Amino acid sequence: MNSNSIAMEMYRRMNLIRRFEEMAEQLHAKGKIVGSLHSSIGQEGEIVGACLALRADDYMMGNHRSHGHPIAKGAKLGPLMAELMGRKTGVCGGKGGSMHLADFSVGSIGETSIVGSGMPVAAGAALAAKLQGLDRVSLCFFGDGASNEGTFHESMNLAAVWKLPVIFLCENNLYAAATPMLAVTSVQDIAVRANGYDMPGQVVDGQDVLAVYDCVTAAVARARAGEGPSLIEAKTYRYRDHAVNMGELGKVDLGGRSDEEVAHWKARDPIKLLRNVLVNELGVAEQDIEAIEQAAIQEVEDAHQFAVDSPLPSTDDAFTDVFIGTI
Amino acid sequence: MNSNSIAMEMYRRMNLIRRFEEMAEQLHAKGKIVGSLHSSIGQEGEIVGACLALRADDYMMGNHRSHGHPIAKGAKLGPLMAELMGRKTGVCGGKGGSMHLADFSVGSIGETSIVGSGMPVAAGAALAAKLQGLDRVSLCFFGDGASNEGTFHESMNLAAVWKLPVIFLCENNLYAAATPMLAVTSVQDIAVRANGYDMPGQVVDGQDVLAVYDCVTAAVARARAGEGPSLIEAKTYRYRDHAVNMGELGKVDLGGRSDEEVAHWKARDPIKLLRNVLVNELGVAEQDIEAIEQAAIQEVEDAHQFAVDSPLPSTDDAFTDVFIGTI
Amino acid sequence: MAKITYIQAILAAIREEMRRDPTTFVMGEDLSIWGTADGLPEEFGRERVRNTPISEAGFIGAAAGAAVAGSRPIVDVTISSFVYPAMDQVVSIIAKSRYLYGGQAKLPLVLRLGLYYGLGVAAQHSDRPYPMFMGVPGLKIITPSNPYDMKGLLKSAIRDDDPVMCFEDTNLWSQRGEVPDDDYVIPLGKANICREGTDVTIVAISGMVRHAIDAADALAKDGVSAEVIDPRSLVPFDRETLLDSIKKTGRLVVVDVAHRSCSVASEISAIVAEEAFWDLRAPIIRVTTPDTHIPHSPAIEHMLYPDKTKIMAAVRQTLS
Amino acid sequence: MAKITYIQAILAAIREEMRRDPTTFVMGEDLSIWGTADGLPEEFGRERVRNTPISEAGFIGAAAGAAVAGSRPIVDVTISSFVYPAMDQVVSIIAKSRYLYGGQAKLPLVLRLGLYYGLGVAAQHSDRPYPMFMGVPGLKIITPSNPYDMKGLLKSAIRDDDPVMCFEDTNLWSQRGEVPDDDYVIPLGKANICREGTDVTIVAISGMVRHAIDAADALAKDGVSAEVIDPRSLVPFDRETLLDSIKKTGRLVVVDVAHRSCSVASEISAIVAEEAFWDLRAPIIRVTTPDTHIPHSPAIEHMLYPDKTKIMAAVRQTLS
Ligand SMILES: Cc1ncc(C[n+]2csc(CCOP(=O)(O)OP(=O)(O)O)c2C)c(N)n1
Ligand SMILES: Cc1ncc(C[n+]2csc(CCOP(=O)(O)OP(=O)(O)O)c2C)c(N)n1
Ligand SMILES: [Mg+2]
Ligand SMILES: [Mg+2]
Repeated sequence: MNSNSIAMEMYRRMNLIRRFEEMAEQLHAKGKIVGSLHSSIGQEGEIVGACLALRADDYMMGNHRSHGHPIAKGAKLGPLMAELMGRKTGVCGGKGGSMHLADFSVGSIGETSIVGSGMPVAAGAALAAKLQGLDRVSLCFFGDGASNEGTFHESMNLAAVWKLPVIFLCENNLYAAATPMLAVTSVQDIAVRANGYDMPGQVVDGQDVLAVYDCVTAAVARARAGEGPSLIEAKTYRYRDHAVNMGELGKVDLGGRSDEEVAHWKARDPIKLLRNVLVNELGVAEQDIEAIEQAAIQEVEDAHQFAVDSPLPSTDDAFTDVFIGTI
Repeated sequence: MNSNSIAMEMYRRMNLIRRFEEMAEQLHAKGKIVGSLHSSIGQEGEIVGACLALRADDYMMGNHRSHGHPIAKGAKLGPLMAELMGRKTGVCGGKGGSMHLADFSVGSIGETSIVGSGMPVAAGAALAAKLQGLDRVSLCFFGDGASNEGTFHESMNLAAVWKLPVIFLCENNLYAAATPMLAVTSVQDIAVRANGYDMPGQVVDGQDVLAVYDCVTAAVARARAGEGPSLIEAKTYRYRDHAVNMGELGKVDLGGRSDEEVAHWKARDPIKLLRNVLVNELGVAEQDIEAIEQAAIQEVEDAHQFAVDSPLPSTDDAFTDVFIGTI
Repeated sequence: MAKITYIQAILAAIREEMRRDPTTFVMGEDLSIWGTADGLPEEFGRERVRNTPISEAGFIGAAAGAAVAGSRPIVDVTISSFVYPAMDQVVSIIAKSRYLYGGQAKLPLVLRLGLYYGLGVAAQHSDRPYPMFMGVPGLKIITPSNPYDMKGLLKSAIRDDDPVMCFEDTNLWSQRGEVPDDDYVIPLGKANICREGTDVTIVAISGMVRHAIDAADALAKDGVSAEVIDPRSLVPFDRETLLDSIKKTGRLVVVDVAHRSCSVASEISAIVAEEAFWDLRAPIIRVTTPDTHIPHSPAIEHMLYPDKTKIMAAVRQTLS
Repeated sequence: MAKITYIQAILAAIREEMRRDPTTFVMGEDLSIWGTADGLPEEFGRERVRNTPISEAGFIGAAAGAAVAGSRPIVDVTISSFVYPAMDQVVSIIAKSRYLYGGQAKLPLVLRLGLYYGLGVAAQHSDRPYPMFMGVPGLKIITPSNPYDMKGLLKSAIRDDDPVMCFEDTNLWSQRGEVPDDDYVIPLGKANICREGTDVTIVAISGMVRHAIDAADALAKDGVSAEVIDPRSLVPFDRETLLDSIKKTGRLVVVDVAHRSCSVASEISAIVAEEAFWDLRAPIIRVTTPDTHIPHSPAIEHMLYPDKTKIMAAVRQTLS
């Protein structure tokens, strides 16, 4: 792909994510999706920039806020939406739901809703690639809040001493649920912590999908060349509450999120920023851009229809997949 | 205390520890002490230097290799030896044994044999001091191996964001059981990791009791003044195997400990180094030094006798202290 | 006396005990979210109401250390599934310290853990892990099943000088009940006979108690007299009330929303099969969640849990 | 066929399976210490025999990730007490991943955990925590009680495509037994009837099996015919062999070195009280470690565990 077509693909995936998330919100409001729902709206830049730096056979781990991530990795939308709606055709058969999407067919090998718990797993997938002599890499998303979990430390150290091909991507959206990052985190930049593992650490503008792409591409190259892991901190923002049903923009524990702060970030919307680049720098025609936008709406609508038309799981399904066979 | 009398007290406690450990080894070899036994011989400098920087009412947490630490904090030897020998008069009634000495009367509030698990506890004791408006500090010993546990990270961050009066003292004896530190640790100096918590981090020569004392004294002053925690890494060495019954000097996994390495460290024995200072720099008379040495031998012998003369716990004792009353 | 919710009962217990004892303090993640800390920062200040990093082992271990050093932490673990990252601090430190140090240490702390099942949040958030802690000596465990018990048991737990785990069934959050405004405590280790009966004993834990009562009410219409017992605390466990009831009824159904294997239901069954065998007139039936994980899909989640119908069927089985 | 020790049986199983399948690899702390990795680095290289940092959550979680990505990790957790810092990775990740992802993930990994009791190492090192894992769906659990079973079960576990926890009783380390040099496997879920009998069934787990056999031998001299069953795997559990035996004997003693509450003994008792009640002719007696911690002092440690004398007394109780 040339850089033009990569940028177009980025734009397409970012739009898909935004529309997918909006649809999910609506369905949750109508009671068609049950359980918690953590929107990634606002974070599409870092999600897509990072995932597009991977090959299809590379691994990717998400967390509780990762609807967008399998989409960025190339997953079909229908089974994802069906999963949110608890259908048998869901990508996880309706068993995982919103916080546990995975589409192994595109290297999306899991999302875990226990904060920080995906980091050792991602390191382990990288270890397997290394042991199997494959040049695959593993990309692990985690939040600013997760950077205070012990698993962060253990995974970083393990990856460093074993030179594992893993990229730890911190989605620093400044808050962990109702808690501002700086109220509970002893450093300004989480990337600084890379020093404690003799690992490269870098801050990147998470709203600039192209910058994220470049930064992750370099880390992936390092990893594939056997030079070991990297820590990348993408500064980003979630537009929505921590999760649905938790009050406007979350009930932030130490004073709320200010209107100025929200406005500041919305002015740097990752989709808008890329659109500007497409139009002004890459000379893409407005109608080509609109075509992508329209197609995204349609694709999400189709995904919704797929989910709606799909059957629910049956009683027996509750008992399979605990083990491989029944025991 | 003037610096002369502090140095004499250091010498006294270091001798007590060395002799106590030697006695414990002998008793274990004779089957009079049962269970594992991790000797702190060689590490007396950092142990005594750190503990003497504390007040009697400050808190101190040790780990599996902490016979010396309560002694350095001022505990009586008899109940410690009785504890190793599983007697009812043991400082923990014979229930804790070698890896879990504690003497609350001198601020020795525990030793835990699960690697890294004492760090949050020490932070919590510091938190209690802060909440109670006391100016006590908390000193936490842990090994180089423990610095790769998640609890290290969580405790460091928690202490930093809450500015807790705690001193984390890493006893870097270059090995964790059979594993050389650098084989499993991604940094040369563990003190570097302090940067990831915006905390002062410092390396000190653990064989130089006076250097350790000065370094910890400064950290204690900081902590008492409400300026928060510190990380201090004392470079030291254990002369013995990781634990008894594990082969000469431990069966080191990646090639053993070289004779040169052992000789290098033994040449810098902390007790010898301080003895030189006492004689050559502080002008202490040889006979005063010998008096301390002789007294230490006697005190340990008395402790042994106390333990031998003590009763074993009774059946009922196995069932108390699970809860405060019986339930 | 007012009708307040289960959540409000939690808050009331904490507030009253924080007023009573200045050594108490609260900590946990995102305390503002759940409604169990409303007004506390304003009344007691941010020092005593502490928002933590997402570091469960760190702050639960810190609670242990603070307790050892004379404070009385009340820790909001929020969802019980989040206790696993701190498991070592709970099992190796909190449960064992007093014993290891021969009684020198006292650990007056409370861990509050929500049972967050039935909400479509899938296997990683829906745990009911209290049985695994019942197998660890040194931990007291309470499982309040209504607002009145919640306030009285939680107040006892906060005053207790031993560590107490309080498992809170979040399905009861909005349940209302009469709760005295003033100070009262319910002692740990005293079961509640929710309903007397003579034909069969139904022991139910936590959120299962209301289903057991519903089942008993329905059975009464068919002429079956069921006694419903809520142990209220699992450790200490009120063996006497249980065995007395079996002596009377000769039949036992145990209702526990935990997974079946090594559940509290299994434990209670084993106690009775050992100590009251000669009183038994029928098999002991456990009504539990089967040994499968909790799926997200609401279409297949709810059927997994014990409910009135399953309890009634179990009772009938003991009578047939 | 040679007489080898329990430890050697572990090493033999690992070596044979590592030769058989190049996707297997071993990791853990200080692998060289215990004798269960002797010669492995030389034969298979340091890539496949990996010494880890002291980061249990890190490397046990990494095992999960490696398994998901097609490798077959064999993890030496060494002493079972060290699993607690990794509890979340075991419960939330290893046990649940396959289910959460609707069967997309396969987690062929083995966790080896030593039961290190009876050695004077006190409460933090002497755990026997298998019951808490039996209550977590998604984990297979084996408890080999002799060298022959160890090799056969561990080989099965390594070949199994589901996660398996292998609890190894370190009190059996130096026990010798006949073990075939060649390849054999013992299927998970098949109990071993160690000794046939007609008067009473004794079910014993892991290191308790030999005490049960000793007790049965002694009882035989008094004319009591005891059947001794070793379940060999707790998950899957061989219910059929158990229930068949109860049908014959009508009496049950369960011997489990875990703490009493919510133990495997409790579970087995509950199964029988539920499914074989009408076959029972006496109370079900559990011989377990009481709900206290394990003290260091050898003077008071050993009396806490089940032994031949206690088992004999329990059997007599069922016969009286
Ligand atoms: C171990 C654990 N503790 C607490 C929670 C509850 N929780 C869910 S998301 C969240 C905040 C996570 O913050 P961050 O890592 O910054 O990710 P973000 O939600 O901001 O994307 C918390 C505390 C959890 N799921 N797991
Ligand atoms: C959680 C845990 N994992 C493993 C062990 C086994 N173990 C005991 S001591 C030790 C090495 C500790 O090394 P270090 O922290 O450097 O302390 P040192 O023994 O060198 O003083 C290990 C691995 C343990 N006790 N706890
Ligand atoms: Mg965040
Ligand atoms: Mg060390």
